[in-house]
Amino acid sequence: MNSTLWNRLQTIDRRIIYAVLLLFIIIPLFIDIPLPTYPSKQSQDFYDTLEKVAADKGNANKIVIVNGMWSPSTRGENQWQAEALITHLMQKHLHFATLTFDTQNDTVMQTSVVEPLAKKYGYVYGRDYVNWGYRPNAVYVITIKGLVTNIPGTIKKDAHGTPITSFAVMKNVKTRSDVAAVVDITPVESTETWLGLFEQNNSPPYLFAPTAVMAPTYYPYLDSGQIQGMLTGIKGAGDYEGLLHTKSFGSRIASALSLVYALIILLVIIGNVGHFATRAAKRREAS
Amino acid sequence: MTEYLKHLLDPVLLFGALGTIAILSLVFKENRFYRLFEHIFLGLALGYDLELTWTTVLKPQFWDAMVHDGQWAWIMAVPVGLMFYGVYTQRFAWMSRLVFGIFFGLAAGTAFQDFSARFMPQVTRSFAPNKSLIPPPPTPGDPHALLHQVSFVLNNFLFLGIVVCVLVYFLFAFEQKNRAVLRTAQLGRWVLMFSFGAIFGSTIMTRMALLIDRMYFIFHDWLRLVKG
Amino acid sequence: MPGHGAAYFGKLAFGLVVMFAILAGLQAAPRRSRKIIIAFFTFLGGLYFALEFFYPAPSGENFLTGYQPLVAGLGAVIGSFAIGLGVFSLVQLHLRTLSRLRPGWGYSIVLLVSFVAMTVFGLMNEYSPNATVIPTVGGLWQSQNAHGMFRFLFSGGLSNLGSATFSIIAFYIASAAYRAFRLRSIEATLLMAAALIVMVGSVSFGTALTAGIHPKLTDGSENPWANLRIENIAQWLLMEVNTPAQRGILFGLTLGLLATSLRYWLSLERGAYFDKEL
Amino acid sequence: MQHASENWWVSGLVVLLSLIIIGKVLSAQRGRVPFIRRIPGLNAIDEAVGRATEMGRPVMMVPGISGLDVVTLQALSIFSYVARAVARFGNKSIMATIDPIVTGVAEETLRDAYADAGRPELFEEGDVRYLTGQQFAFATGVAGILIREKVAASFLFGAFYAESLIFAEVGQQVGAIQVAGTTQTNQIPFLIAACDYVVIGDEFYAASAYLSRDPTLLGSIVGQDYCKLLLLGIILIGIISTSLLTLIHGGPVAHLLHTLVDFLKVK
Repeated sequence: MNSTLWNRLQTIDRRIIYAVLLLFIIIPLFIDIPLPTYPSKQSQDFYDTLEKVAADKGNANKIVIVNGMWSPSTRGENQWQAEALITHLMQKHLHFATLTFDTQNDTVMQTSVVEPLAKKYGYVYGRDYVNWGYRPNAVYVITIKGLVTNIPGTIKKDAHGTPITSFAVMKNVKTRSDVAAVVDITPVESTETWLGLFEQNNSPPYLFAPTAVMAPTYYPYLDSGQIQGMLTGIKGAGDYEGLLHTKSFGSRIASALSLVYALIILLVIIGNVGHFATRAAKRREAS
Repeated sequence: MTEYLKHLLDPVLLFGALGTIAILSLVFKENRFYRLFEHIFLGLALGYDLELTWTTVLKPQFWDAMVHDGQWAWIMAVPVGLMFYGVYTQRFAWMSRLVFGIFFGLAAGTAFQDFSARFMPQVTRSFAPNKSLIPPPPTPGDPHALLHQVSFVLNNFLFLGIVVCVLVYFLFAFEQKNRAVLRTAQLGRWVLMFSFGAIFGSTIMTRMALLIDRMYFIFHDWLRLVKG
Repeated sequence: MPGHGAAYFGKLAFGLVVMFAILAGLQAAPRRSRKIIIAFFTFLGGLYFALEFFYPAPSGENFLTGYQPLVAGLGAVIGSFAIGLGVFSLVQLHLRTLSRLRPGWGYSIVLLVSFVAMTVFGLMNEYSPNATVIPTVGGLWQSQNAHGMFRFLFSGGLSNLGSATFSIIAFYIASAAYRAFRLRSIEATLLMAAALIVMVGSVSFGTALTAGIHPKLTDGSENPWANLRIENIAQWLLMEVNTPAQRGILFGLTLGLLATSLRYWLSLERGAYFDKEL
Repeated sequence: MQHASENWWVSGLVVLLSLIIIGKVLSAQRGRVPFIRRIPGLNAIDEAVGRATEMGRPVMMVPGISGLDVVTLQALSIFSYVARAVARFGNKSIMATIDPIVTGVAEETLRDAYADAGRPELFEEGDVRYLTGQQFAFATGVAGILIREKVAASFLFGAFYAESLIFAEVGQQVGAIQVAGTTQTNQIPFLIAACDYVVIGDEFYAASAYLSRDPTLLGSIVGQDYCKLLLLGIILIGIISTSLLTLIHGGPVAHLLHTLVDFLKVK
């Protein structure tokens, strides 16, 4: 091979890179590429914790709080986490309440995630789950604090303006001790408030589903056991679907991600091969 | 078919889809289609700024307070606000500097609280990065107790070493002549690069997820070619 | 003014007169005292927050704490009057392009039209969302109200265009990695090595590489070799190398912020803007 | 920590650090001009502006995407140096801003810088362009300017977030020499990957001192260095105490160390 060909390897036109990248992202949307999933330890812990919660008979009348801080702008990660989580809750017949502090979350969470799944699993609003609705971010801290001692008094009405005490699912839910778990699906820093104001001796379990970019900041909390499980971005959602054996969109996106990562690594290798070969060729010419 | 066509031509979806394609086309080549949507985007954003300024600040905090709640003194904010526009004249230009100055002051005044609340806990947290410098007593029956202890101590000293190297790199007033200082600073820079690489690697997933979501929007929400 | 009589207008007029009188007084002050006046008001601007922090607050609040919303509100209100500076600057630029028919004037029209449309329908959406803005034309289209127009511009346009721009970064991250991750120098090599380890550790095919190392031994105890699983190496990197490095950077950054704040607050800052004769 | 009275030792320390910095500033103003080390990326400013002038193409500056705060002001003071170089070379510069107040201050800064360099006529209306307050709309606007104006040198200083890579990569593609620095550490890797020179961490705050060689600013940098050493000292004391505590249990020494660590701790 001559040096110009080597040189080409380290100067691939960026448009070629972009076109291949786009293909690698689009193809898995259409075709299910059966890549094996190896759940990370944090995803496994997330799943195991909820399994344990579901196995505990004492939790039958308790509720899981699903806190959503995300909006359509991060739905590429958070929606699939939410979907896998709600699926798990419904499969295990756990009662849950959704709550949000983001103006745009409620619509996307209910219409794209909760309602279609409720239909699929025969979940009835008010009997099996409830939507506490949206609260402004300004009252975030006060609301979380209020939930510790007085849930009906803090939430008062559901998203449609109905007093929450009128729902069967809320009959035995009064204080923190009636909460089976907290799941936080978020692209923003919402953890400290829950850990600081709501949790007591890691009870109820706090599970965390952040965007991938946020995840590294929270390893210390995992280490200390304050966060019992974490779904890292879309990889976490894919892991979770794998654990649930309900491979759906999250897994497909996780495959797309695997392909894209492989592409980038390949590009880096090609670039370096070109770099060294060209340098060697130049040295030969010089001598 | 007409139903599908109607869906494709839904104004909200169509606007979003064309806009998305136009913006993404930038990566291949800047073109008229991109330029068109760039200007639409800038215009919409500017209009939205103006609307937000009114609906989230001026109306509730200024207009309603003054007009409905009888807090007449708010009117005094108007001349102060007008001082900004001194920039446009020679004579009153200094007046704009006066009001900018007040904002410099406001921005600077929060530094003490910020420093104590946000930064000092980080200093004290460094005393014992992993709870303590000396490993906790081994749990009975742990066959790898020695390994745990060794890794514990190593990690702690690594943590300390890195903080010191990075700090030395960021000293400016001392010429890096002393070999020890020079070496430490160099090491600090290398650690920084390693750490930046880790940040780079851990950011990619979120960025890719956004592009995947855009493709999902085009092929699922709009074209309905993907079953999701 | 609803609910207020003529006396209220008097108060408003009084407020305006007082404020303008103060400004006129400042304008009349001798030229050489201007720097001192500015330094004084700058100091005053920062004094509130500084005092509020340092004044003892045994119950978590002191006599200044209660004014925080007022000070923040005042800052926000006065600051938002400046929006005109931005809008004038941009609109003027495009009107000039338009009036001289400079190349690309068509785009200036597009920008100005989008701007006006968003402002008008945005405000109408606040005040009269149900007002019809486009009447029905039989057989062609349905009527459209202000809320519908706003939704078209906001949900259809603004928010999708924002997401699309954000997603461009995915392409750029790929080309930047391809170009920058070369074994050129020690620094570039370190950057690349860390990035690759973290990347491989965060996707399935990467974790598959070391999935053979089981976290538990056959007797149920922890497997020490599990630390060598790629995702654990990546996590170790982020926790044990990245965290202290970040902390080292934070030290300098925070002190820089403190020092710079002090220089602004006490008008010790130097440089073109601050050295000018007024 | 909301108030000083919650922990007097921390707030005392803040005051002490402030006094060290002010003290060094004042002593430098009296003529003890200190030395500071070389900051590599910043020497490239003149080179970049010079090359842009040779090519007959403009220089671009972006002072981050936050409002008028200390970081943005610091970026503007770096840009006042860049603008002076631009004026000296007789070139043209464009600055894009995301905040109306910053726009006002930026116009003043550039006008003064051009006047300082003796070329006030080079400053034109429209050189400082407010684009919009929305992050990504701003990003498309900046990308558009970089491409259409064929910018040959681009300076990114200030608080940047995710959009940093859009600016840097588009700048790279149009072949501009790029010098960057940000206080947002998470963006530094992307700037390193796409720019020619990057200043890291608090080199950003040291930049204006380094460029202007003004005694006040140099003094401040030296003060900051002493503060860093002081904090490093506190950390070492803290670490030694906590480590000793894990070895020594009970007795007056342990009691003393306990008191010390409790004293140093911040809630």
